Amino acid sequence: MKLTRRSFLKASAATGALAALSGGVMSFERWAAKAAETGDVKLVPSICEMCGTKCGIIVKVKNGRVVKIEGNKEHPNGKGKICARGNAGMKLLYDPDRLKQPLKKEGDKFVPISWEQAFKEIGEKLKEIKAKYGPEALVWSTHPELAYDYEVIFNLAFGSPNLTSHAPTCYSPRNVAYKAMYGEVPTVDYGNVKYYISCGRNLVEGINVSQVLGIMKAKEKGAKLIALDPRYSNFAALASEWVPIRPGTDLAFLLAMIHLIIKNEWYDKEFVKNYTIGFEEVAAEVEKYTPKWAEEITGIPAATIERITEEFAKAKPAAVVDPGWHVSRYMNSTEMLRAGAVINALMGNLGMKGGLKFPKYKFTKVEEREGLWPKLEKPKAKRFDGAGGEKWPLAKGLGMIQMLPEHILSGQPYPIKAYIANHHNPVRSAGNSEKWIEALKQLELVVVIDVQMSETAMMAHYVLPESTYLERFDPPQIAGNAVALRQPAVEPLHNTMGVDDIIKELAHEAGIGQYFNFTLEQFSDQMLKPFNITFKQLMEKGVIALDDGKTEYKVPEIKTDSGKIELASGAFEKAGAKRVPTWKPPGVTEGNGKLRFLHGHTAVHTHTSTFNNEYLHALMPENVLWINTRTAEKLGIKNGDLVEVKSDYGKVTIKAKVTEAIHPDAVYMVHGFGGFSPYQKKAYKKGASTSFIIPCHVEPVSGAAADCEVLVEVRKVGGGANA
Amino acid sequence: MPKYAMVIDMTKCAACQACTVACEAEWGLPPGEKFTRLEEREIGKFPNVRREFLLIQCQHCDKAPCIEVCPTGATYKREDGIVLLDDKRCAGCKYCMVACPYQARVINHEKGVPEKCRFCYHRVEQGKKPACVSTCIGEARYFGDLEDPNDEIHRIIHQKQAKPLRGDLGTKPSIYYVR
Amino acid sequence: MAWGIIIAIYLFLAGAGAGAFLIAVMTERSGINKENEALVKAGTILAAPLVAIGTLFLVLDLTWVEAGKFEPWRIFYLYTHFTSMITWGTWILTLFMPVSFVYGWMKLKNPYYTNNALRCAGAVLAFATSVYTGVLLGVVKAVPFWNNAVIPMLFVVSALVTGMATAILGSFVFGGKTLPDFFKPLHTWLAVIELLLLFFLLMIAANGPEAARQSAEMIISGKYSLYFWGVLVFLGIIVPGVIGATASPKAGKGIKALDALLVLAGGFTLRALILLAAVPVTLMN
Amino acid sequence: MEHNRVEIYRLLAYTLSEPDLELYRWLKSDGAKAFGELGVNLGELPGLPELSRQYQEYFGLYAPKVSLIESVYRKWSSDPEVDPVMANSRGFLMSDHALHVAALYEKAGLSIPEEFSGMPDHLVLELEFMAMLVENNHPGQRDFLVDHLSFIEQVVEKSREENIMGIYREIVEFLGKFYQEEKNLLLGKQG
Repeated sequence: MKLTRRSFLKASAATGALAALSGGVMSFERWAAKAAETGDVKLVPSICEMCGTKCGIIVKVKNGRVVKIEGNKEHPNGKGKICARGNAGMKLLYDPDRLKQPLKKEGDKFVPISWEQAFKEIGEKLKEIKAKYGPEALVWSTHPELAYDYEVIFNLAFGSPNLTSHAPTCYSPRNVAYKAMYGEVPTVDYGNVKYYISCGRNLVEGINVSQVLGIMKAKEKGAKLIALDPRYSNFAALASEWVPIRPGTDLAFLLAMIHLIIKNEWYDKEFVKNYTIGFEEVAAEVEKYTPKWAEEITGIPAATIERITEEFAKAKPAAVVDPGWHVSRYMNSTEMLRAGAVINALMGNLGMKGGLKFPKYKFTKVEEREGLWPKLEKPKAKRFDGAGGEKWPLAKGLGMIQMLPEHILSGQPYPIKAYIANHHNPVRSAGNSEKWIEALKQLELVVVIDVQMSETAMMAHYVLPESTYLERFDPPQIAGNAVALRQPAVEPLHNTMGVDDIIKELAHEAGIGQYFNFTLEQFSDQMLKPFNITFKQLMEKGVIALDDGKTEYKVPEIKTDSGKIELASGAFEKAGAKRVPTWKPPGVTEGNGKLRFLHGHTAVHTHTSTFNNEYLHALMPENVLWINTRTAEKLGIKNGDLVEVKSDYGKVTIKAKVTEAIHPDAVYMVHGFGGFSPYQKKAYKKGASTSFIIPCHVEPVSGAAADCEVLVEVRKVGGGANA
Repeated sequence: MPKYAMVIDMTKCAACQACTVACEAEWGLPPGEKFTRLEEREIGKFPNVRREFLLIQCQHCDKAPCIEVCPTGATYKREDGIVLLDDKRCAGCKYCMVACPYQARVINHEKGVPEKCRFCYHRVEQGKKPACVSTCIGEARYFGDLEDPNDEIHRIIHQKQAKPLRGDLGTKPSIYYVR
Repeated sequence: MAWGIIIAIYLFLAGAGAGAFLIAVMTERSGINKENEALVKAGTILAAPLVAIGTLFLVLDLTWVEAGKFEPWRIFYLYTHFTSMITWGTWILTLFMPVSFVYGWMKLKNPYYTNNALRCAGAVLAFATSVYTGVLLGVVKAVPFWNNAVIPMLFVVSALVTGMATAILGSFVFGGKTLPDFFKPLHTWLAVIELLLLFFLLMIAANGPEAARQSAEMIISGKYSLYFWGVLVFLGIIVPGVIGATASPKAGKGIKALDALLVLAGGFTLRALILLAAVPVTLMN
Repeated sequence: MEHNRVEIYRLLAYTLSEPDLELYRWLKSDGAKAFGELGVNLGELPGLPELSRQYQEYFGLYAPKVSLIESVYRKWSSDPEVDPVMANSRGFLMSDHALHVAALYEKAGLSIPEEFSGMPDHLVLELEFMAMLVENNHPGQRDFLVDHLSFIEQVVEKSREENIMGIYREIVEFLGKFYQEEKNLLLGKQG
């Protein structure tokens, strides 16, 4: 046989070294025993990225391999504890199906290409699009992580105003409300609250480990926890009281609370006088919002509202309405957040023990840092989605990514030709998957940066594989009273890169290389300079505390124009709302066989990203549709039946969970399931994806996705396992 | 000789399953095999409904039905109160699974024996807490030594009025519940 | 529940084998003759193989067998722990099998052979076997449906009925034609007692704790109701009971075989239902 | 079979690597002939795009029907310091077996090509390495066959389960047969 061919294993040094392989090395068992015994072990302090919370971890590495992940007690996030997802990190790192090298779409399939070729081709294309359509033809979306500053620099340098986060599908209403009224976004002093009201904030299914620890501590000390939720969530099970409110009406409940607090003078007069403006306007507005009025709307008895409000007010200042996280649910969500912000102000809880608090430390904004790159100019064009413009002044910086397909398809206000998604999967997380797919097909350039082949990546021309959080550096993090660093525990397993380097290389090929003539270390040192800490020091320690951790309870500086909490604010008037929070009904009304579609997190999965993780998949392989017993009975649905859930935008099939624990007018499912990327074998088509049901639309004040403003019809399509 | 006991405060349980996972990780259990399980029930009709959770695992009973019914003596109790199974002696008759009121045993299909929670005796011997206790993100679990009068477990049981699960069955469990 | 159909087969075969031996001994005591010698032969010789096959099913159900770990010596540990009913059962079965086999072998060679010691020992062990299959479940506090004295009694009665059916079917092989006179009243009485015991069992369960109520519900009106009312009560007890009470001892083989087969089907259904309807004690109360 | 064992290992390594134009041309002429000499009829060779598609679907880098990476078939680690749930897992990269293979390459002065980074225990590399051992008449052949190449049995089994068709079916079947012959050759003599 004569064979001409390549061979893969190449001699790196002198050949003929096979002789060096003695019996002891050749035998796997003997080698493994020796390696287990003599291997070098190191502990690398780093930061988890199985969700966005960024808890501290300690990664144990042996023989160049991660062998265990544990919590880092020194890190304020998690305080040494990690959740189920954090435990599952190794299964992501060593998953044989994750992205291994840059891919380019040719025809209907992806072929591996080199990084050089990928950068070069993408850079050329970006330059071409910029020359032809202007820099604003590029939209860049992201789930902002530690390297967000790099994305800011890239977009400003390129000249595109269209850097946009996942905010409108998450926290836009909260940020809009609190930034306008308080000057910045506060969080809760969970460990010390005495009376806590959650408007759908589900602390134990959307887990932030430190906050769970905090709320449990508070509960143990006797705090009263109230869960406003149409569904009896796991948090409701933990809470002192579940308020089974009609979906989308939390606003009415809160307005009635304000009415009662002002009427009965239960507010902190001193605080209101010294630290707020607009009290009189609020008082005038809420006069009509009686508990009786709220009862009609919310379905919660007036007496209950009165009792809760009185108990709540008595607990001030350690009485809090949680600003929340995923609040982009209804057309009135921003109003609801504003009402909550008013209540918090009336309790005088800002800066108090068990009240609201502002983050203690912050890095300076990247736009304000100087020296490492040329001055960054504001892009000339307006944003594609109008955020920050006349109609959406308050959505500035948050954007409306869910509307991207609409703008691509309409070509308004200008043509969009290129889209880059980093750590973001809007095809499944921003509603109406079908429309996203249709729109992305129109683009000349779609680039996705991710660790696995997401549904958005499936639509890309180029897929750039990011190293996992266990293989890369990121710029530093501030967590509570400490700074921390994500650093590689091991060398990248495959031909992947950190997102910082990906952006840097892209910039060089896209003709804006002069903005990225720095190393990550230089960049980080500049961020850390105000704290007198260096990147090198941080590498060594992983976490460095900035103070002794003791809290001084006092009202912080309020960074609004007036220097006070603005209970009434002209900013909202400019955005088309009233100066003070006011009643606005939700966007759609249940009835005539149409049910409200709700969705949310589970404690064991993150967004759309963890469903292929063997470990987490085994814990929860699919989702189910919660439907009230009475509703199910009317529809002839039994527990375990297969049902079709259909909205005006699409439909899915899923198993029904018939339960008393949900409002009869609503149905609910955990989001993130129903993946359709064949590259993710375990997750492929398991359960149902909410994204086929939810439309792409906007809440008028904050630009949020209002993703629970959708009605569905449910019908039985098949018998269940136990039928 | 210590006498180990655990308190599970269900009022602080986030139902997040971190304990289930940490336990699986600690013992390297095959997928699907769990030593701690989360039970759930619903009581009442909307809107007067309640959902309750209960974490169940081997209760390390002083009068363990599994030990009584085991025909081979493979299941035994250590002096420190931990109930263990000797894999090599187990004939796999599953009588223990049938007899355990807490349904705490699960079959390991690789080894062919019904396994269960071991109170992480290897960690306990090193002075550490069992994996489920250290991992609990709500700090709902406590572990201690009943023989040691200074152990906080006494205070916790007393203060929280923790009680064994189905004490009426006479099994004298070593896990106390706050519910 | 950890025990299912395989264990039901084990309990059923052990019961039928032991019952067949008891019936054969009773027949022998009533006076052995040309008419009934086939039945005595069949009843004694079938006992050991049936119990052995039943035990084989038990072994098949052992999890380490399922896991493919061939370590047969582990079976010997089964003899060692006397707080367990299984240890007692293992001893009883171990002794019953050779005793009944030897006695059956002798009877096969000469139906008029007799040995008082062997017969008494066999009868005691056969009775112990039938009781054991019930006590095994009866002592389990974790399953309120089982945890009573009715189950052992029910299993003894069922063992006798199925043993009788086994002996009848077996006797046909050895050329038997007629049945002893006492079979007719015994058959009827056993059917009546079995129905009464079933009634007691379900009454106790239906008025017992939550778990027992669920078990009773499953059997009376739930997912097993068709098997209970149709297969066990009607086809397995009432129909053969009526046949047994009305058919002449000299009736044709066909009708007797049908009677016996229905009884066996009922006997197996009884074991299976009791195992499948087991619900462990409620914990969330 | 009195064929050159080294050549067969190389032949298999080559044909189980990702097909490109060079491999395709070779398969069409010399490759088919070489297999023919070994008594294997590869059958109709589809066009290169189709062959690539088949390769990706069967053995590719992402969610293939049959993985050619040894680690995927092995228990991840027996090192007591490894997180037990990971240690006992199967289906992940960089198991103890991969580390061992990587160590062997390193000691032998061989470098792992970029396209195989994160998977030094890919069948293609292991077959090539075995060819070198055989070529040098290295005493470690037996260990390597038993400790590592034994996963070929699972590859063959999985390929049958997944109903792999066309030329790859023929190649895998031959791979399985050849492995058994090698096993007999290297182990049989002792037994």
